[in-house]
Amino acid sequence: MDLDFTPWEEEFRLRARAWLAAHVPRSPLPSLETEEGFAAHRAWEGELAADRWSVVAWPEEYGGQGVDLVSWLLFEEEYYAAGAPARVSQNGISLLAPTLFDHGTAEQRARVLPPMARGEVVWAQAWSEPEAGSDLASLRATARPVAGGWRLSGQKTWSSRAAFADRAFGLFRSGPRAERPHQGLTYVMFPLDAEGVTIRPIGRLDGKPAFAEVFLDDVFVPDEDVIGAPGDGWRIAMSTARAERGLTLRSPGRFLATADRLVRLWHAYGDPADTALRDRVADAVIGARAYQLFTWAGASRIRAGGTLGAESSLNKVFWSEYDIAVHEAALDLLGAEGELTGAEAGAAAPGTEGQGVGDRDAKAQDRGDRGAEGQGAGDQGAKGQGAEGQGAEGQGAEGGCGDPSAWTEGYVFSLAGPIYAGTNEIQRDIVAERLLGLPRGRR
Amino acid sequence: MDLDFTPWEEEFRLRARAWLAAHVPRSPLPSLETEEGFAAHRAWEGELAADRWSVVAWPEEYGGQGVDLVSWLLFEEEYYAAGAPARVSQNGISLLAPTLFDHGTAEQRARVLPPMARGEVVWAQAWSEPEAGSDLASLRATARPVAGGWRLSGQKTWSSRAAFADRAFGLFRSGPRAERPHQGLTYVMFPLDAEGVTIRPIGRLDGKPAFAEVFLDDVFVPDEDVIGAPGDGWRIAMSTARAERGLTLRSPGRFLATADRLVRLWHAYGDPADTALRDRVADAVIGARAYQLFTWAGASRIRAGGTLGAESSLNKVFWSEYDIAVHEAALDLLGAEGELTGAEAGAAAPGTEGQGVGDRDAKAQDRGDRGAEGQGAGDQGAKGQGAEGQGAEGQGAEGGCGDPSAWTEGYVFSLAGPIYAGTNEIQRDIVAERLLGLPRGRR
Amino acid sequence: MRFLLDDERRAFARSLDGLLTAADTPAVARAWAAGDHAPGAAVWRRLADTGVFTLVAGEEYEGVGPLPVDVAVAFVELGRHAVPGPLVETAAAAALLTRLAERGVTAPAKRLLPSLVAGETRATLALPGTGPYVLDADAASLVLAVEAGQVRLAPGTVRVRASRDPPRRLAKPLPGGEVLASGPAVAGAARWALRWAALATAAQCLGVGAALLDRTVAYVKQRTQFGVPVGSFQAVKHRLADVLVGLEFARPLVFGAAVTLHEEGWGDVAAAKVAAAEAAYRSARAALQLHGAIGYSSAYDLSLWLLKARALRGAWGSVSHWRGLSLPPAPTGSRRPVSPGHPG
Amino acid sequence: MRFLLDDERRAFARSLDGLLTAADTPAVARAWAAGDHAPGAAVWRRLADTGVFTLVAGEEYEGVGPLPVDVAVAFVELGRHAVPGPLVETAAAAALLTRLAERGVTAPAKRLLPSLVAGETRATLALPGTGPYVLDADAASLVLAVEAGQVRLAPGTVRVRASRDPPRRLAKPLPGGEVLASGPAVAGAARWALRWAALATAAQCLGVGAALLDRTVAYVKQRTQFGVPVGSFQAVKHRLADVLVGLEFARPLVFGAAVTLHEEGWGDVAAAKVAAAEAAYRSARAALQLHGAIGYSSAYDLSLWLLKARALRGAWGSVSHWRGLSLPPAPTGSRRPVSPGHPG
Repeated sequence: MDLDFTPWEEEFRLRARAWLAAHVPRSPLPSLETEEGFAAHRAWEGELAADRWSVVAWPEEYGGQGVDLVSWLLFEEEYYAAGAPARVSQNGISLLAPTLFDHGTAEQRARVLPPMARGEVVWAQAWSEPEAGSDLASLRATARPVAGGWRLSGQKTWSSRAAFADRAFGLFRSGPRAERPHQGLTYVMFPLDAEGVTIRPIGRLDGKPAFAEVFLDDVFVPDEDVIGAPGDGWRIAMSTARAERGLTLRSPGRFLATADRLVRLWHAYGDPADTALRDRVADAVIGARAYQLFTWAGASRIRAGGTLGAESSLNKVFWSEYDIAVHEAALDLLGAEGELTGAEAGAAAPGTEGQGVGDRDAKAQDRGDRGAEGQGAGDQGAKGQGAEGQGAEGQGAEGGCGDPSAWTEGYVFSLAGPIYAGTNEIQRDIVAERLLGLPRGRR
Repeated sequence: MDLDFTPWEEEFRLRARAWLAAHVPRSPLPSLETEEGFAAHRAWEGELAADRWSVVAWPEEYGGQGVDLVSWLLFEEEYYAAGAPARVSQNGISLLAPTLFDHGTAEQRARVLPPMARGEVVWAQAWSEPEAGSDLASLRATARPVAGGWRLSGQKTWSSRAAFADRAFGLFRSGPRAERPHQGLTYVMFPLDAEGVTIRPIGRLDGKPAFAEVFLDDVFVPDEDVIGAPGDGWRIAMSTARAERGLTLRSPGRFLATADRLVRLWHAYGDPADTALRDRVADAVIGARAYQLFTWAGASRIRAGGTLGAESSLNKVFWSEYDIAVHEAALDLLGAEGELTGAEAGAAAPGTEGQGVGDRDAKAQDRGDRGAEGQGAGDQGAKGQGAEGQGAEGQGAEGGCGDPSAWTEGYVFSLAGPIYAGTNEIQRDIVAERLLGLPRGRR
Repeated sequence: MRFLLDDERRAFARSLDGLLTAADTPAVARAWAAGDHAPGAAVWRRLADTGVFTLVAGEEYEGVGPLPVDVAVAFVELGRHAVPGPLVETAAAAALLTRLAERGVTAPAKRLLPSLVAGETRATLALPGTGPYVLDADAASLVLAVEAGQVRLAPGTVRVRASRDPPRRLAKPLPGGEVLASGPAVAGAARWALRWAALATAAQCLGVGAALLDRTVAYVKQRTQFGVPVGSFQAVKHRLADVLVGLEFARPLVFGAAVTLHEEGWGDVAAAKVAAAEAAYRSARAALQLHGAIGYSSAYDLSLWLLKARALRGAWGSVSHWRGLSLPPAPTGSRRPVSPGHPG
Repeated sequence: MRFLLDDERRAFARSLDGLLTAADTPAVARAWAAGDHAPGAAVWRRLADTGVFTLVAGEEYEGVGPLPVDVAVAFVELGRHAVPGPLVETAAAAALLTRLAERGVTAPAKRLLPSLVAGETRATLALPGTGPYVLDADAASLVLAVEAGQVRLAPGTVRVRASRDPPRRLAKPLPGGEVLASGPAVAGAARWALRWAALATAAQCLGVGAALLDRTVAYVKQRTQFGVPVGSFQAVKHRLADVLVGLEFARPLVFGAAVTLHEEGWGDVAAAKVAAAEAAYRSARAALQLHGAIGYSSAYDLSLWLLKARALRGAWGSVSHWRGLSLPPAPTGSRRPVSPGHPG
């Protein structure tokens, strides 16, 4: 039992670190949830891809470096530690690509993966429907067989990235509801700019259009964009990469970086005597380390030929609650500043002077306002974090740990954690039934 | 809306305070869970009764002062503030007596209540059976009709006080299980010294025999000891004094006194800079005040002719979790001392000198050991608290807030709170279904 | 002892509830967030008609106060309807001016209180020790800053900044401006204003928490998953039961603090602030989780209460700050140097 | 990187599990609590045969150590079976003597270590900063007290006192006695001993928590109420799921701390201590609640683990103390005078 990495792995880590140090933008990119920001993040994917850093764990033929899970985790630690931008291609890379590796054809992989790796085609996920959140068996949108392909109709919702993405993937009902209600679903990739597709953005809690509703009215999709056998979509979606999904949905690098920022915030602004807050900062450090080591243990098991299965539900419950607790601690540490978005309020206020003029407390102002001032007025300070994105907080050397807007945005984002990718209620049911062997009950 | 008491109420409070100041034993009584301690607590009931303080809210004819709920609550505040002994008659006074007032005959009241008020007859409750904890519908012990009365057979368990009490009350199946499974139960009072009764004490978590198993083998009970109509026992048990039960099962005086002791402990030993603990002490103070005011609101509603109903489930969840949290805070505040029972270990230790000799740290010793030393060796320092008792912690002027044994015993006792008198799981179901109107489901 | 709202106060609450329901306060809050204060001003006028702004000041200044219980009743409803604007601040400003007058500094009260009481003026203020920002200065005609033993009429604020709760805007008062009061009366008046601010905020939290619970209960009753109402799952039921426990035990603290507001000591008002803030926040967390994705959408009105619960939790000082105030002070000489559990 | 127990360690765990199951450790713990140490001594001898006591000291003293991962493996099993006695203390004493020897003070190690390593001597000890008591002095032939730069062989203890966890007995070492070591090596050796004590206690907590969970899962599967297994209620399932989350994320911290025990800094061992202690205690609270009254009975073996989880939570320093140690130290000059949220 050890935590030692091979010389090659150590060298890989240092190569990643060096590349990131040279390439990560010095100022945060504009928000991923704006057209401009989406384009900037897409360009960043291209920059990553140019040196084969966008999908390091993929085979070289698709643009990767062919490294294994352990090296990917090391890359992720470096990526977040460097404060690099959010990954606009996350949906495609972490959800669609593993499915193609397991169930796609060679033709599909060759056609879909390279442009995904370069950020040329950005993918949205389209799992949910208005009446089907946790309960995928009640999906209603349909795929109707026609000559040479399928016609899609119905409504998807909470489709992350769909406001600006190129294509999407999801499940469609292609047959009657069978005895087992998950049967009769087909896994389809479809264009978001085709005739019959209407996109209506949905603002998340802070108003940013991180999701969209997608209306499909007889949208044609050729047979080549169906993954696996028609009617087999649910099994394909569920089985894909289960072995690694629990370890890769949220990499520990993200939380290690967040905990590190919190520790710096604590050391910079915390009252050393305030043990109530200190204990929460400590829990952030402890939790990030636990998550890292839990992941190393899982990766070791996979390396040794094992699988994870229902343990990814433990993982989901842990990181989603952890993420909220860390951000709550940061907001409490920031005090009154922990309410700010970093933006100016929209309307000019009567009796209000211009920026910074006459500020009686320049020092406090400097601390509190750094984020907003560094990023200009308006909404630009927002770091892109789609509800299923894995983006870093854009907290490089200049962002600093004390920028309240990054913490308040991270807080809003963290609140989605226990809801998506299977609510924590469902995850706890799974833990109890599959790991503890408790009887199913009717819940 | 006010919190002002009438001159009569204020005077009543002062009378109670004066009487208690003059009568509360200066040293804690021996543990209620020993024969000697049981006798001492019984004598204390007699002392209370002699001046009509044992059951102030009962009519004068049964030994009370005929005061209303508000005055009773004032009495309770004074009782706990004075650090008076646990009430060995609690089961009778708070569970059986209200039933007799609502459903008993005049003859039963006249026969049963006065000796209960004087502590001459001490009652145990006998609700639970091995297979029937929360689920009273599955009770199995039977009452078989015979000439002039009934024959009881079966087993009761978790019968608090039964190790030393005189009589007990409970529900017995007197008819077949009807469509509604709670039907066919009869409410019976029975002797614990009769032929066919076997008592087997059960040690609670700390080993004290606070409960017993009661085995009944064809025990005769005359008709006069059945309360209400045969077969109607469940309704009687459930309906009794529901209006007040939520307010009287645990009086706020108990928690106000505990919070006050914790504050004194904090002021005496806490590190003012330790905000983590300070916040928990504050929550103890806030919670006790909340419970007090919640109770005053309930009492006001009852005075105005209202009822409480399912709100007593809110109450149960609140005080039982509060009680544990307060004791956990105290144990954490006490540090290493928070593990001690106050007793010497049973066996003499090789290489161990006698009491206090050569103690290099007399000051710390004095603080930590005060409880044990003040109370002599052995188990005597234990304050009697049956699992359903409402006893004060015996923390009068001398007990002091810093006696670890009282806190560790209180902690053990508090752990039973979320379990008995309807588990908190059941209570939350009730809150959700009856107060929030959520659908029943299968749980 | 009658620790129950009387019929008159219940009727007052009902009338506010009716008025605010009719006013479509979610739309008002969204307009306010977008910088359009006109609908909010209209609500403000209707509130003035009910006498909400008369409850703090006494008769000398056209008020009917001090009536802290009525203030608590009103702010529960204002929270329940997510009404935007410097409502707490206007009440606290009235308390500040009133107490200054009671301590002999009458000029500011004479000049400013009547229009506050009439609902014609919106005020905002910053008090010592509870953070540098004033709320909604862009919608207030009176910006009071209390510091260094002075009450100032601030000449404006440093730029106005957005809160995560969109209808709230925060700004630091500019230095300078007219000194309205100074001297020994100021500190006591500031404390008196803070008591009212904390009480009103606690009541507002209670209303926010109750609205979140009500909406969530309604939602989980009608939303089905796996063929049954979400509200029939025991985990959902228990979480909402715990929310109700929190709110129902915060409620008596809020009204208890109102009853004892005039007494010495911070205990009751601090307890109310802590318990109501925590209960509302717990309600918000449960509401979001049990709504699922729809609750996370800014277009859905739930978001108005969700974000407000977080913002109010820290308004007028953190919960930890108020926990500290909730403790009775140490008797002198009682403290020993170390905990008994640590090596002495 | 292979952060998995290898087959040999798994076999070691299994053999300990088998040995301790056969030894009927609940009965052993009850006897120990009653002052009868004979059955415990027998278990101790069998443990010695498996090499448990050889894992800390190195070959110079008949040991095979330092093998912190193996110690963690062993103490998980010792906790799982609620084995009584100064096991952690004996391991920590071995670490203390070993490190003294490594720093040049070899006499105490030469004299005392071989019999510790052979399992012939039970030791107990008190270290600076973690409370005044030693565990089970009445069952130990070696009472070490480390304080004021000295390691003393205490001549005994002040009277032995009962813990709420009945097999544990606490006593303060008497002053005086032979000074085994003094000088600069002592402080470092005490820190080294404390690392091992914390690691072993964390592992023990993990075992205690796992045993509580296992027993509770088994109980709620067979216990029925309202006609169904208690374990089919969603509230029960979710509570136990949360217990499992706690334990499964504490586990890698415990083994991670073992892997890095020799490195600088307290972070990993502190994280392990905090997480394992909290997870075990949460497991205990759930176990008691879900067993109901039967769990509250001292005759039922569950009580042995329940009370131990609480006692171990505070052993060798409070969780708050260890939380403080888990934080990386502040870089010099990084601290600003006030929080950004407070008026500067």
